[in-house]
Amino acid sequence: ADKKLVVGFSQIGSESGWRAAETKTAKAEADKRGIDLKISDAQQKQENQIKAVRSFVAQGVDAIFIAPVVATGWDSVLKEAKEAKIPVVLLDRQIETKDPSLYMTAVTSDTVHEGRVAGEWLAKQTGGKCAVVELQGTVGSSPAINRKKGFDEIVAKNPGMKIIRTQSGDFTRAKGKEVMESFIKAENGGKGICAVYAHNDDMAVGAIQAIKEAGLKPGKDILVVSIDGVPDIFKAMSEGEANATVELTPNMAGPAYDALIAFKKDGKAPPKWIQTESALFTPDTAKAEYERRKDAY
Amino acid sequence: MTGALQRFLPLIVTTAVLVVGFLLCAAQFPNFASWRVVGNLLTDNAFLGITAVGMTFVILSGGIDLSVGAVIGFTTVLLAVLIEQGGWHPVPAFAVALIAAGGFGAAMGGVIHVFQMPPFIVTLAGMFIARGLGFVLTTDSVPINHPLYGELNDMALRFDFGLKLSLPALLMLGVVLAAVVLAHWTRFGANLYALGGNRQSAELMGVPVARTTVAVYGLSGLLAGLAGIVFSLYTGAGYSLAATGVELDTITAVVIGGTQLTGGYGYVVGTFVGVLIQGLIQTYITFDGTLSSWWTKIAIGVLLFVFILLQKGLLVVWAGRGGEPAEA
Amino acid sequence: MTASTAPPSAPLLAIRGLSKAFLGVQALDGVDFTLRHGEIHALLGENGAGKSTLIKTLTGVYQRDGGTVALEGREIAPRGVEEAQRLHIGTVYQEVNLLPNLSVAENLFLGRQPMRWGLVDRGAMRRRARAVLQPYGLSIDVTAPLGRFSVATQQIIAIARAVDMSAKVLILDEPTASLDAQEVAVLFKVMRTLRSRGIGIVFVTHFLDQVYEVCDSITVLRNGRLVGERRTAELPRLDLVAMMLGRELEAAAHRIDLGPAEVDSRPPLASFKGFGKARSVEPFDLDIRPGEVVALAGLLGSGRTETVRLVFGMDRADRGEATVDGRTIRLKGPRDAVRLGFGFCPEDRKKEGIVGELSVRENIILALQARQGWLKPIPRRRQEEIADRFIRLLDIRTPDAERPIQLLSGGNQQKALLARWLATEPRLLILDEPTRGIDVGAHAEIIRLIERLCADGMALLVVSSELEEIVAYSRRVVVLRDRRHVAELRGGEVSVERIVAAIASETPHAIASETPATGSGAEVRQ
Amino acid sequence: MTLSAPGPSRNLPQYGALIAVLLANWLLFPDFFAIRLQDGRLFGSLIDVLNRGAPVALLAIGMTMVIATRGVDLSVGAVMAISGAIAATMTGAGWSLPAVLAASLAAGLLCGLWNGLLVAVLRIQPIIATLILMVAGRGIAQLVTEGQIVTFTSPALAFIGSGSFLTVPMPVVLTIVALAVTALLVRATALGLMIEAVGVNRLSSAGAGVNTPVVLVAVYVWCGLCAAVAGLIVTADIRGADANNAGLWLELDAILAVVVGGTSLLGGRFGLVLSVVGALIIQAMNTGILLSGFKPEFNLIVKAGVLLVVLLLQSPTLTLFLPRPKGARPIGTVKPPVAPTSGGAKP
Ligand SMILES: Nc1ncnc2c1ncn2[C@@H]1O[C@H](COP(=O)(O)OP(=O)(O)OP(=O)(O)O)[C@@H](O)[C@H]1O
Ligand SMILES: Nc1ncnc2c1ncn2[C@@H]1O[C@H](COP(=O)(O)OP(=O)(O)OP(=O)(O)O)[C@@H](O)[C@H]1O
Ligand SMILES: [Mg+2]
Ligand SMILES: [Mg+2]
Repeated sequence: ADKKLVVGFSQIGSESGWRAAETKTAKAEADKRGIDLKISDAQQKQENQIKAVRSFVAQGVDAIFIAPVVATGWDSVLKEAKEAKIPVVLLDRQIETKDPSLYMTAVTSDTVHEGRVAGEWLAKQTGGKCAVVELQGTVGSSPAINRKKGFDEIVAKNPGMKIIRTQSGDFTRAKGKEVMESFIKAENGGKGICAVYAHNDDMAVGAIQAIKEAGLKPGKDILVVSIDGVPDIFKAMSEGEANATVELTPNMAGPAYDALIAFKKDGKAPPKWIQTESALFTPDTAKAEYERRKDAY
Repeated sequence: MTGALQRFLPLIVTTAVLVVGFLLCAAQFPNFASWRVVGNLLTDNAFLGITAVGMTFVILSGGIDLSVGAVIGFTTVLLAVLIEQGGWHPVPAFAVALIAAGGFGAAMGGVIHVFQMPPFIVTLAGMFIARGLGFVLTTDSVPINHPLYGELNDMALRFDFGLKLSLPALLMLGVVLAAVVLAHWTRFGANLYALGGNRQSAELMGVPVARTTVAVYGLSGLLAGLAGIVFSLYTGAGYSLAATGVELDTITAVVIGGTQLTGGYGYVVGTFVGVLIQGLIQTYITFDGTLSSWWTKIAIGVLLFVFILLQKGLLVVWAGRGGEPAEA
Repeated sequence: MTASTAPPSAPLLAIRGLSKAFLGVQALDGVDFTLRHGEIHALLGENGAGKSTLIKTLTGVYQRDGGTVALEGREIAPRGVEEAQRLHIGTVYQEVNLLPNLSVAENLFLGRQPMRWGLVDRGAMRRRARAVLQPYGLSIDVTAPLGRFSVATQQIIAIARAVDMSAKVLILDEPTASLDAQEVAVLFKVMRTLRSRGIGIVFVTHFLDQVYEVCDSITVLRNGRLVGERRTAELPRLDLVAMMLGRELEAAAHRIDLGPAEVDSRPPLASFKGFGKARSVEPFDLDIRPGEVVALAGLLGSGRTETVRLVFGMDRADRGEATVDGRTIRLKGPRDAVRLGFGFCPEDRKKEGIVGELSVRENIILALQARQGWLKPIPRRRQEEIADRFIRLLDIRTPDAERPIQLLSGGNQQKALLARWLATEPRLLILDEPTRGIDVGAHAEIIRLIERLCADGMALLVVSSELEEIVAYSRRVVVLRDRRHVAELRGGEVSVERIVAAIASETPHAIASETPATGSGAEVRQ
Repeated sequence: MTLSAPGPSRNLPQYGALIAVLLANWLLFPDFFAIRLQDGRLFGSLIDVLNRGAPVALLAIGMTMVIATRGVDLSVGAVMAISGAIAATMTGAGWSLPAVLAASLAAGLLCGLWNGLLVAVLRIQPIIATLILMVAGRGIAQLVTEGQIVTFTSPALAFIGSGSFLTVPMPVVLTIVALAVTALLVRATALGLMIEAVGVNRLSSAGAGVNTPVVLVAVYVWCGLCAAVAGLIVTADIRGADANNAGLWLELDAILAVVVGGTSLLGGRFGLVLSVVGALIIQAMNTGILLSGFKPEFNLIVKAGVLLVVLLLQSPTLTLFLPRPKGARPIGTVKPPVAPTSGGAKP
């Protein structure tokens, strides 16, 4: 009989609902396949992730999954894993390295692309004319940088589109709401704002509340577009308060397990990048999507 | 020498706690008691240890330095920008980073002394500034690809019995040794303890308060800069959000190591042991591998509490009622 | 008494027109002071007269507002203690200002450690520390933290440090406040030796006997102003007191009428049986009756302080029992004692007595308020009344009751502490060295106050190193030696000679040779 | 004893700084002082400052007294998360508002009790004692919410966050009430005096008969309660408990507010109103940064710069001409020796 596969998963933390869902799914998918999953929570710190990978190597696991908190800084620890012949899979974020052989594959979406999808939807919706306020993620974090980059590409293509204000909402509801409140005041009671683009759904939910409290109608007076696809944004969409979200699936581990099992079985190396879909959702399907998701989270 | 025994008691107790903790872990996990784990413990906590040495000096002098984590982050970014975007050789970049970090610390010390502002606040502002400067340089994480980095990373002292001491680990051990000498065999060290014992008395005894204050924050900044270099070696990158929250980790290590936050009492070696205890807690949790994010946090808190209780308990048992250090 | 070296032309230290003001207080107002080579010069004045301020301004702790200071004819203006030390001025400031966390040797050589190969030579430092302490008969473990030793030992160490540093001028601000007679004698011997080497010594004290014993000249300050300078030999005691107070002092404290003997037959207010604590004080019996003063006499470290701390519950007794009003009580802490109507002025007022940043008013009402509990605040008006009453009664020198107590001079802080307990109208007041650092005028007042309180039925338990003082007011003296109560003198038996005899019986007294006790914060005497 | 530090001149730097920051905001954004009524609720940037400043102001009220005893409470952010998590989860499970509020406040109280016992009885240094709950507390909050943002729809609970009373937003009302109750509690009783006495010199206070352990525990309990209220507000405001982020790093803001308000970290004299002013200065600064349209990369530097200026204004060195005892070097900066010296082994 086969020995149970042991996988060490260095998770970033649980800084958002999406992240917690990713962990939860990873566990569920491991159970389905009879894999023994060891999760180490890095509390948002890269140094903790590196420590975790080192200690996975010391423990002699069969594979290591990393959801890297930053793109850089993995070379030396991954080298150790490679020397110990332990395959590494990256989940939901890519890393920057000169030596791609350091990891087996990466299961991620393209965060720049997500920004593009959101931007394209907005451009289409408004005929390329829109004064956008942007709620950025945590300054310096890679999704914030990339989602801004992708969106900016579309803005650059549409002369009628303009980002009139941009500030960091730290990926949280509370900050999203606070920042949106000031945006509304700064832009003539919100009259100058055509849409809000939030780097994640949580900030969008906060922004929706701020818009309502200012006496405006979210989804109508000010369009709301965001990224992630957590249940709450589908709920808001079904109530007509949000307009679009780009999904980032929390099931990153599933494809990774499959690739790993295949690799262990007949040594078939998976493609270097297993890209997950960045699907756009709009209010028409919101209700059903909400029902489908609310338990996965 | 019962007097000496009593003086070093907190240190002995802390070390005993570390050893007991390690043995317990080893009993639970078969792979734990290996040289690899020991080596990892030293390497992974090198930057923390180096920073904590500086923090020990600051706390001994009766102050506190909240800026260290941010200075580490800033240093990594500065190095990355100089080396990758400026095309510098790493060695002059290291020098510049050390000077910048040390100067930054000294400036905070100057503000603290001249304006008689609480160190907590001045260094908190310093933390904002250092992080902010990092953001201004670049918000991206920048990989450092200079070949020297690879060479430095491969450098290690290997022992026949299996222990491997990486460059960061060696650096930390060196810093700890130098710090012990500085604390106990120089006038500067004596002045630090004096300042922390009682600032007014120290002044009345002729301790150069201004110079010492500036120097100790300068030193803390310098060591944070060195830790930044180590961190950039460790990750091979510069990132403005690197090492967030490290200030609290270092303060915890210093205090677990038996140094009084009110200043004047404590040992550098104790801090070193404190860092290892924290590293041990981390390693234990990773080895366990079943803890969710929240249980991890709870476990860290509980273990911290247990270590502190153990320490207090051992002190009381071994020293009787008089051994408990005063606390304010 | 004349100096043995010929006085050079310029005086050693010439201070002219020195002024220093603090907010609301002109602490020094154009003071002149001259110190000659090979002279011991007393600097005298009431509490708050400005003595300590003069010293601190002279040595650069405070920056002067005006005036000049010349050392051997050359103008100096040190900007800090470090600089003063470099000019060979060694100072012991009022209250011990050493560092409890450093070892004795480190305290002695802080800033001037012997170096070898660029590093501190700890061995040499230890050896030299022992040598420096040797003239004082102090053979202690110089590597032990200073905080382990008693206030007295710390004081001697501070003196030794200053003496070792002062090649020209030695300044001592109330160095004898916590020393006993033998230690004072040793100190004086050292001072005379230094004088014979041409060193000038400034000596601040409230003990007039000591002034007449060692000093060549006297400078008197009052309210920050110079009253005058005299040769000791030419100034009779009464004139000196008049110079200090600005008025005649009523006849010095006399032996008071001890009242009717029936006091002894009254039931005791508090009684302790076999009371004691391991590694602290041997079990003792002690009865205290209303209206009587019980004094505890003994050498430094004989266990007096520890006895009264047990009685007040500051330390917890681990054996014996205590009864108050015939009922057995358990003293779990000072709060219990306060509720029973006890009060306690501790020996170390800076650390255990005053609450430095709070005002004089708040310090005075603190114990009363604590006894009433936090739910029943004393109205502000009433607080002010109480504070003002005691400020007048005890003549506490402060511009107003709202001044933070830490800004008062040492003696006035002591009076405010006394006021704190008097305000609670205690039934038993415990005073540990109550007259330490208090000037002659206040000294007499405090003794009179003690008499009056007893007449009103208050019981007092007093620790004092001044035997004359004890004899003056107490009718029962418990003598301690080596942490044991060895004798009790009553009524007619109470006299300085008898006390000394009781202290000295059996083991001959050896001057301070302390070693830190193992395993306890206290210390044993050998 | 004092609600604010005595003497108007001492408070000048704080009020001056607040006005200066508000004026700077007005220069950046001319409509800053414009206020109108929106759905029966005051609406405007100035109201935002008050409203958004409320949680930190609440924390600062509790923190002030902890700091006055020479302590510090790093766990307030975590306590906020716990109280919010409990409120949202219980509301979601259908409990009534009074039960929810009682449970949340009780959680805050328990947290405070735990901190207080560690500090007063086990004598662990406050920064470390409360660090334990800072780390573990957030874990407990996440345990309650299982790492998710637990949302609720109950308008009753939401009212605490975004409702209004006589047009004044509820968070502001709650802060004013908390301030008034706290001020009453310390000023109309002798608690304030005892807190200050314990903070300045614990040994002396104990010797004078002050029940120091009870004072210490009380102060941490009150701080826990204030944090629980703050947690309720932020949870009610976003109609969801974000255990991961609620109150994150707010302990630093609260400490900052207290210090900006002029209370010394070395304990002793404290000013409650001034701490609230400190919180408002910080929030006015944050709001100003949001309104200004600076790039977010500059937020921290701007914040640090303004802070340093505000604190410099209070520096004893620069305010020597103002009658404040701190000015008298070096006595004012003394801390009593804490050595295990003679008599020091016992409290
Ligand atoms: N740092 C200070 N700030 C404000 N006032 C001070 C300060 N130091 C001393 N004073 C005041 O200056 C005056 C002189 O005090 P000083 O300590 O010189 O008296 P002293 O003669 O040494 O008295 P004592 O015999 O009690 O020690 C007192 O009124 C005191 O309150
Ligand atoms: N509980 C205690 N813990 C630590 N040190 C103590 C304690 N009680 C007293 N001491 C210190 O130990 C020294 C010796 O105390 P003891 O009571 O034996 O002396 P004493 O007779 O009162 O003489 P002194 O004049 O030095 O106070 C004192 O100076 C005191 O400061
Ligand atoms: Mg004096
Ligand atoms: Mg005594």
